[in-house]
Amino acid sequence: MSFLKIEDLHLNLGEFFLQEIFITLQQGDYLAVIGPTGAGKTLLLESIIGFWKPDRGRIHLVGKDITDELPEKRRIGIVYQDYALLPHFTVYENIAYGLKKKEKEKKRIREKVNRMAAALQIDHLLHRTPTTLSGGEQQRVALARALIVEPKLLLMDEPLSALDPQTRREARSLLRKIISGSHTTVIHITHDLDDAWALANKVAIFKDGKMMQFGLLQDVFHCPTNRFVADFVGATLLEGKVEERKEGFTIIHVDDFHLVSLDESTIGESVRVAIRPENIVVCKSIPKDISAQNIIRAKVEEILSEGTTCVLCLKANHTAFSVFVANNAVERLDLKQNDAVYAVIKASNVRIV
Amino acid sequence: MSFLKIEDLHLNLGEFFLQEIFITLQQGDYLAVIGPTGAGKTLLLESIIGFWKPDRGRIHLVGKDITDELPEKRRIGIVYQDYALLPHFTVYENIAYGLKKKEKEKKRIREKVNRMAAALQIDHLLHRTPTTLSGGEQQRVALARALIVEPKLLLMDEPLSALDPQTRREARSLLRKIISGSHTTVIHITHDLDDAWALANKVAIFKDGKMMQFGLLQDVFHCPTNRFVADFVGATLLEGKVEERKEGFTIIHVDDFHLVSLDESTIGESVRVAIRPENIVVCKSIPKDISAQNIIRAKVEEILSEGTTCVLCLKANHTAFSVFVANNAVERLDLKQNDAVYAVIKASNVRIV
Amino acid sequence: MIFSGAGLIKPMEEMRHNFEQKHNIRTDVHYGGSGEIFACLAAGQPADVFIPGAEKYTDDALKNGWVIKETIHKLVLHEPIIVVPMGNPANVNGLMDLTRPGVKVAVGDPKAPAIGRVTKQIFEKNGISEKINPNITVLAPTVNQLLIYVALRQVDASIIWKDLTSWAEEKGKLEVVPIPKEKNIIQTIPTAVCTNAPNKELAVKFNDYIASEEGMKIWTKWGYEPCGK
Amino acid sequence: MGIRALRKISFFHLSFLSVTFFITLLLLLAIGSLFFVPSWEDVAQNIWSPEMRYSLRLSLITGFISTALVMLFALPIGYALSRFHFWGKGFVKTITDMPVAFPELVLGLCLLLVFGSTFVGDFLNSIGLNFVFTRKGVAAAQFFTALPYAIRIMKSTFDYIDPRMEFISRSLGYSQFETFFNVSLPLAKNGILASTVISFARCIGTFGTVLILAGGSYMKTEVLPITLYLNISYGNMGMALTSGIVLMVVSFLAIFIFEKTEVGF
Amino acid sequence: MGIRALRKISFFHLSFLSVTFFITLLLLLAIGSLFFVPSWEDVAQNIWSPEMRYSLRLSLITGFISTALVMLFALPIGYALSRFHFWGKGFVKTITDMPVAFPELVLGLCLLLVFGSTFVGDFLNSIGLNFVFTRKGVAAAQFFTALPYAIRIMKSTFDYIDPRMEFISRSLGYSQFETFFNVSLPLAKNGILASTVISFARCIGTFGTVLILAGGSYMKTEVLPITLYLNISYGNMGMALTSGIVLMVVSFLAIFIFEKTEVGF
Ligand SMILES: Nc1ncnc2c1ncn2[C@@H]1O[C@H](COP(=O)(O)OP(=O)(O)OP(=O)(O)O)[C@@H](O)[C@H]1O
Ligand SMILES: Nc1ncnc2c1ncn2[C@@H]1O[C@H](COP(=O)(O)OP(=O)(O)OP(=O)(O)O)[C@@H](O)[C@H]1O
Ligand SMILES: [Mg+2]
Ligand SMILES: [Mg+2]
Repeated sequence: MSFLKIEDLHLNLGEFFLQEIFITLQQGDYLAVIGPTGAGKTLLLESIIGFWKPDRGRIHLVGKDITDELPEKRRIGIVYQDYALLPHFTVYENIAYGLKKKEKEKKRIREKVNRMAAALQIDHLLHRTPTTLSGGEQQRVALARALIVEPKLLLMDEPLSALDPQTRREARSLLRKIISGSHTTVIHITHDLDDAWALANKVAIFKDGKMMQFGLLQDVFHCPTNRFVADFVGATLLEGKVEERKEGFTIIHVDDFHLVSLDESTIGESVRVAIRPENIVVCKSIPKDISAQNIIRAKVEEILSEGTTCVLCLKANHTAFSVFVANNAVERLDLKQNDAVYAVIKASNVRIV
Repeated sequence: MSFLKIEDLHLNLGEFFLQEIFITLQQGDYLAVIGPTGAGKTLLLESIIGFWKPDRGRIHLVGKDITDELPEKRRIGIVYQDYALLPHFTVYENIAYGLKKKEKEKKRIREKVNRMAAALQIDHLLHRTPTTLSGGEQQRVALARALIVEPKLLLMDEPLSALDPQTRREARSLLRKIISGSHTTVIHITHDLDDAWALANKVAIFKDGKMMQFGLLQDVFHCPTNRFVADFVGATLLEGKVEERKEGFTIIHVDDFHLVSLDESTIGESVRVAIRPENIVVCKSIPKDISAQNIIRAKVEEILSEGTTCVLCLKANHTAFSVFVANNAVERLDLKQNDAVYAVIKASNVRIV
Repeated sequence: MIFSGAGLIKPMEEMRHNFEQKHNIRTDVHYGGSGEIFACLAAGQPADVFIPGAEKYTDDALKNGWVIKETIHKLVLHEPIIVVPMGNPANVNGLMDLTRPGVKVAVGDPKAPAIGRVTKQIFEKNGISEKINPNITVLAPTVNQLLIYVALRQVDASIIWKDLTSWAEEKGKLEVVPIPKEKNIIQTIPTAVCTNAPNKELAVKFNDYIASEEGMKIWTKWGYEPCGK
Repeated sequence: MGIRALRKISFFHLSFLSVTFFITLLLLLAIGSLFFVPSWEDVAQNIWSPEMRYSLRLSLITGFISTALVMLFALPIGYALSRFHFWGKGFVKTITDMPVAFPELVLGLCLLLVFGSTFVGDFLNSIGLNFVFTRKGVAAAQFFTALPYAIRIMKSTFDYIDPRMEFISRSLGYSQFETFFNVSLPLAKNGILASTVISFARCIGTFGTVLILAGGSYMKTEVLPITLYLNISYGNMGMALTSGIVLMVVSFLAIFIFEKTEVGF
Repeated sequence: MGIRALRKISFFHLSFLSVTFFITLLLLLAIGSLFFVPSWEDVAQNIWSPEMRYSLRLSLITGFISTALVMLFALPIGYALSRFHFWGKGFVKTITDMPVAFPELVLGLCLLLVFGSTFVGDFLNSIGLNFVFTRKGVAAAQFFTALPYAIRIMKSTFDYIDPRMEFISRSLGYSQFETFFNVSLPLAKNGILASTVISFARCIGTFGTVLILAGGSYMKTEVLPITLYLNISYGNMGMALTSGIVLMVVSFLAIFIFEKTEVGF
C-alpha cells in the first residue's frame, strides 16, 4: 500500500488551474518538487494540507481518503514559504506549540525544543518574538516547528531559501539525519537543484499547473522526457534514430554523429537521448586510453561564466549541447571561443528516454 | 565626492549591535552584501532607508547628511526581503505607485509599467492583488516596483531568492541592463555568491553585526583578509613566511611546501596567502608544458559531491586545502579517496593578503 | 407593583415602607418620568397602582381603559412657580416681566410634560400668550430640563413645579418668584388602580392608603399641600 | 475572504453559528414586537404627518453631517493614538473613552456647561456657532455622543495595520499625508466601516444629549427620538411608536446599505 | 510598537496631535465643568449616603457581569460574522448593529415586550430568569445595550487577523476550538480591549433601557444613572450631580486601568 497517493487532482482558481496531478509516494520517500515560479507548487502543498478543496481528485494518506478531512485531523507537518510564525508567541512557544499537543511532560518538551534549536543554531533566540528575527532566523524557526513534531508526512515550501550556503549545507545534513531516523515522508519544494541532489530520491517537475515529469531522481535528471524538463534540469536532449544494436550497446544516429548508449531499444525506432552536461568531458586532443565510447568533435560556441563554474556551449555541425565545467578547467585547457574540442561521453551516460 | 558614505554607523537593538560600519560607494557602484543569516545585513539596509535611527554615525548621500532626513525625502528605492507589497493595490497599482509621484502622464505610466512587467514576465498578473500571487511572482512585483522609479540609490534585500534558476538568470541580466543604463548605485544583499559574481563590483562581508571586509569583488574573493571571510567565500587561507623574492616572484614557505606568488612582500615577513578552490587544477601525473609555477603533491582526503559539482579535500603533508571541480572531472580523472594527485596553481592565483 | 412619577420618590418611599409594615407584604415601586411609566402601561406591563405627576396621564390612561375610573383620587397640589437664576439677571419679579423683550424664557412643551400645559394655561389666563412667544427660547419636553436650564443660567426664567426647587434654592443656584394664587393654575397629583392589576385587592388598599389622613400627613411632611377638601 | 478554504461543517461552526442565530433571533423578536403594538392605520396616518416628516428630515441631515464630522475627527485622532508616542497618551486615551460611560443626560449637561455661557461658548457664539437650543446643537450633541466610539474603533483598527506598509509608501516618495490617504485609510477600510456604522446609528439614536443641549423643541430641534418622547408625553402612543418604527426602518436601511459595501482583504 | 523608528517631528505629527489635543481639551473642559456645579460639602455628604453606596455597588456588579456576558457572546458572534459564510449573513449583521440606533427608551420597550408576558418571558420565568423590574433585568438591559457595539468591533477586529495563522495552528493538530483560544483570541487582544472598554462604559452609563426594563426602584434596581435621574426628578441636583461625578470617577479609573494593559504587536 502506498503511503501518499494523489489521484487526478484538479484545482481551479479562475486564472490558474492545477490539473491531472498523480503522485504516489512510499513511506520514507523524499520528493523534491521543482519548477519555475508560479508553476503551482505551493498550491499542490496547500491542497494536500487541506487549505484548498480540490475540484476533482482524491488524496489518500496511508490508505485513508483525506480529501475532505479537517486539517487538524491530517497530522501533516508544513513549513510555509513565508514562514507564517505565530506573532504572539515567542520563538520557544512557536517551536513547542505543535509538540505540546503530543507530549504532556513540560521537561521533555523543553529538552526537545532546546535540542532542535541548538541543531539549527537558533537557541539564543528562544525568548524573542518572531517579528524581531531576520529572514533566515525565521525560516529556521519555521523548520524547527515542523520538524519537532516528527510528522509522518512533512511538506516544505522552499525551507532553505533564506539561508546562506554554509547554514544551508548544515540544515540539509540535519534534515537528512532527522528524516532518515524517523522514516518521515517528505515533499520538498525547492528552486535549488542542489537541494534535490542532496536530499531527494524522487523528483516532480511542474510547469503551468501541470506535472511534467515524476519519477526517481536519477531518471528525471538523466532521462528527462521532454524538452522543458531537460532544459530545466540542464540536460541536453537530442532526437535520433536507433540504427544498430550490438553487444548490449544501442547505436543511435543523431543528426550529424552517432551515439552509443547502454539503454535498450529496437532498431529503426525514433528516440530521444538525454545527456547531462556534467557527464561530458571536454579535451583538446583525442584522449588516449579512455573507456568512453562516444567521442564527438565540436566547436566552442560560447563560454558562459557563472561565478565559480562555466557552461561551455558546443556545436557539432548543427547539434548544440552544453558542458558544465569548473572555472579551473577552462583555464587549464586554455579554452577560447571557436576552439575545436572533443566531447567525451560514456555510453552509460547517454540515456534513451 | 563619494556618492554614498556611511561613517561609523552603530545601531543598538538590545540583543544585537550593528557596529563600526564604514562604507563608501561611488556613483554606479554595485555592492553585494553577503554574510551568514542574522549578520545584520537587513538592518544595514533599514538604517540607510531611514527605518531605524542610528545610535551613532552619519550617512551621507551625494554629500548631504541624510541621517535625520525623513524617509520620503531620501528618494532611495528598496526591495524588501519579504516583498511588502501593498495588499489593497493591484499588481499594476503597486508597480505604478512610485512612478505616479514622478510622472504625471497616465499614458507614459502605463507604457512604462507594461514594459517593466513584460521584462519580468509578470504582465499577465497586472490586474491581480498581491495576496493571490506565488512567492516568486510577488518578488518580481517588488523588484519591478523598485526598479521602475529609477532611483539613484537602490537597496535590494535578497531580491532573487524566490526565483528558479532560469528566471533568476534572466532577472540578473535585466538588472544589469537597467542599472548600467541609468547609472544606478546598488546595494544588493544576497546569499547566492553567483549573484555577487555576476553583478557586483564591490563586496561587503558581514558577520555578527560587524563588517568583516569591504572592497572590490576580486580583492574580497581572492584575498580574504581573515579566515572567516575566506571560509565564507570558499577560499583557502594558508599561513607562511616570505623566503625569497626574485624576478618579480615572491616565494613563500608554507608549512610543508613552497608557493610562488606574483604579489609583492618583504623577505622574512609572516604572511597569509589565499587561493580560490576553482583556481587549483588537479592532475594525476605531473603535467607537461604548463606555465603554472606551483605544483604540489597531495593526497585526496575526501570527495564531497554537491549536485553537479564536487569539492576535493586535499592534504599535502599537514596542510589541507580544497579544490572545486565539476563532476565530470572526477570521473575523467578517475579520482578516488587516497589517490595521490598534483595540485597545479598559477603564481597569479596565489594572493598575499 | 406601583408605577410612580419619579418626583414623588421621597413621600412614596415612606408610605410604601409603612404600608409594607402594616400588611406584612412586599411592594415594588417603579419610578420614572410620567411619560415613561405611561409608556410601560402602554406596553401592557401589568401594574397595580398608577401615580403619574399630572392628571393628564390618568385621563389618557382612562381613555384607553387602563385604569379604573372609580379609584381615581386627587392627592396633593402641584403648584407652578417662576424660577430665575440666582441674582435674577433679567430682573423678573412677576409674570408680566416675562414678556419684556430680551428675557430668555424656557417653558415646557404645551403638549408634553404636565407643566407645559399648565404654563400655557397660565399665560392664557393672564393674556400674555402672544407677547411671550418671542421670548420663548426653548420648548422643553421634560420638566427636568427647565430646572437644569435655570440652575445652569442658560435662560433667564422658567415656570416649574414648586417641589422641584428646594435643592437649587438652598444651594444658591436659583431664586423663586411665586405666582399669586389668582393668576396661577394649581394642579393635582392623582392616583388610580389599574384595570389589569394582578393584586387588585391590595392595590385598592394602597390606593386608598395614600389618599387617607395618614397618607396626607406624610405628603405634608415632604412639603406637599393636600388638595383633599 | 477571497479564499475558498476547505469547509467541512464542524461542531465549531455549528456552535458559533447557533450562538449567532440565537442572539439574532432574540433581537429580531425584540425589534419586531414593537411593530405589533400600534395599529397599522395609525402608523400609516402618522407617517405622513408634517411633524414626522420634519423630524425624519432633521434626523437624516444632522445624522449625516455629524457622522461625517465624527469620522473627520476620529481618523486623525485614532491614528495619532495608535501610531504616535507622546506625553500623556494614556490620559488622552482615557479621556476620549470616557464619554461612552456617561448617561446621555450627563453628557448633555457637560456640553451645555461648555457651550453655554462660558468663554468657549461665547467665543463660538461670536463666530456664529451657537449650539444651545439650535439645530447646530443637535449635530453637536450627536457628534460628541458618537465621537468616542469612533475614536476607539479607529485606534484599534490602526493597531492592526502594519506600519511598514506606510513606510514603504513614504520610501517611494509620498509624504506622510499622502501615505495616510493612499495606504493607511484604504487598509483601515473595514474599521472605518465599523465605526461609521456605529457612529451613524449612535447619532440618529441619541436622545438625552440632544434633549439637553438642543432643547428638543417641537418642530425646531425635533429629531426622531425626540418625536418619540414628545408623543409619549402627549399620550399619543400611536405617533410615538410610529416614530420608533420609522427610526428602525431608517437605521435598518442605512446599516444594510453600509454593510453591503464591506470588503474582505 | 516595539519598533524604534526614526521620528523627526513633522507637520503631519503636529497637525494630527493638535486635533487630538483639541478634542481632548474640549472633552476635559466638558467633563471638568460638571465638577464645579455642586458644592464640595454637598458632594462629600451625598457620597456616603446609603443610596449612593447601594447604587455604586449595584452599578459595578451589574457592569462587570454584563460586560463579561457581552464579551462571551460578542467573541463567537464577531468571529462567525467575520469568518463564516452563511445564508442571511448580511441580514444578521444588520440586525445585530441596529440596536445601536435605538434611543434607549425604545430598546427598553422592545426588551420589556419580549421579556414581559410573551412566551419567551414566560419560558425564562419558569427557569428562574425574570428580567422585568429585577436586578437581573438591570444586567439584561445593559447586556443588550452594549452587545451590538462589542459584536461590531470584534467582527472588524477578526477581519484584520490573517486566517492562515489559524490554519497553521490547526495543521499542528489543534482543533478549531483550541485554535480559537490559542491563536485567534490572543491576536485579537487589541480589539478585545477596545470592545471591553466600550462595553463596560456603555453598561455602567446606560439609563433608559435599564429604567424601562428593570424599573427605577429606589435601592433595588437603582444604578448610578438611575440615581442621577431620580434625584433630578425631585429637584435634588446635588445628589444627582454627585452620582454623575461618582460615575465619571469610576469610569475614569476602570478605563484607565484597562487601557494600561494594552499591548502593541
Ligand atoms: N488565490 C489565488 N487566486 C488566483 N490565482 C492564484 C491564487 N493563488 C495562487 N494563484 C496563482 O497560481 C499560480 C501558482 O501559484 P503557486 O503559489 O502554487 O506557485 P509556486 O509554484 O509556488 O511559485 P513560487 O515558486 O513562485 O512560489 C500562480 O500563478 C499564482 O498567481
Ligand atoms: N527589532 C529587533 N529587535 C532585536 N533584535 C533584532 C531586531 N531586528 C533584528 N534583530 C536581530 O538582529 C540580527 C540581524 O538581523 P538582520 O535582519 O539584519 O539579519 P540579516 O543579516 O538580514 O539575516 P538574514 O540573511 O537571515 O535575513 C538578527 O540576529 C536579529 O535577530
Ligand atoms: Mg510557492
Ligand atoms: Mg535579512
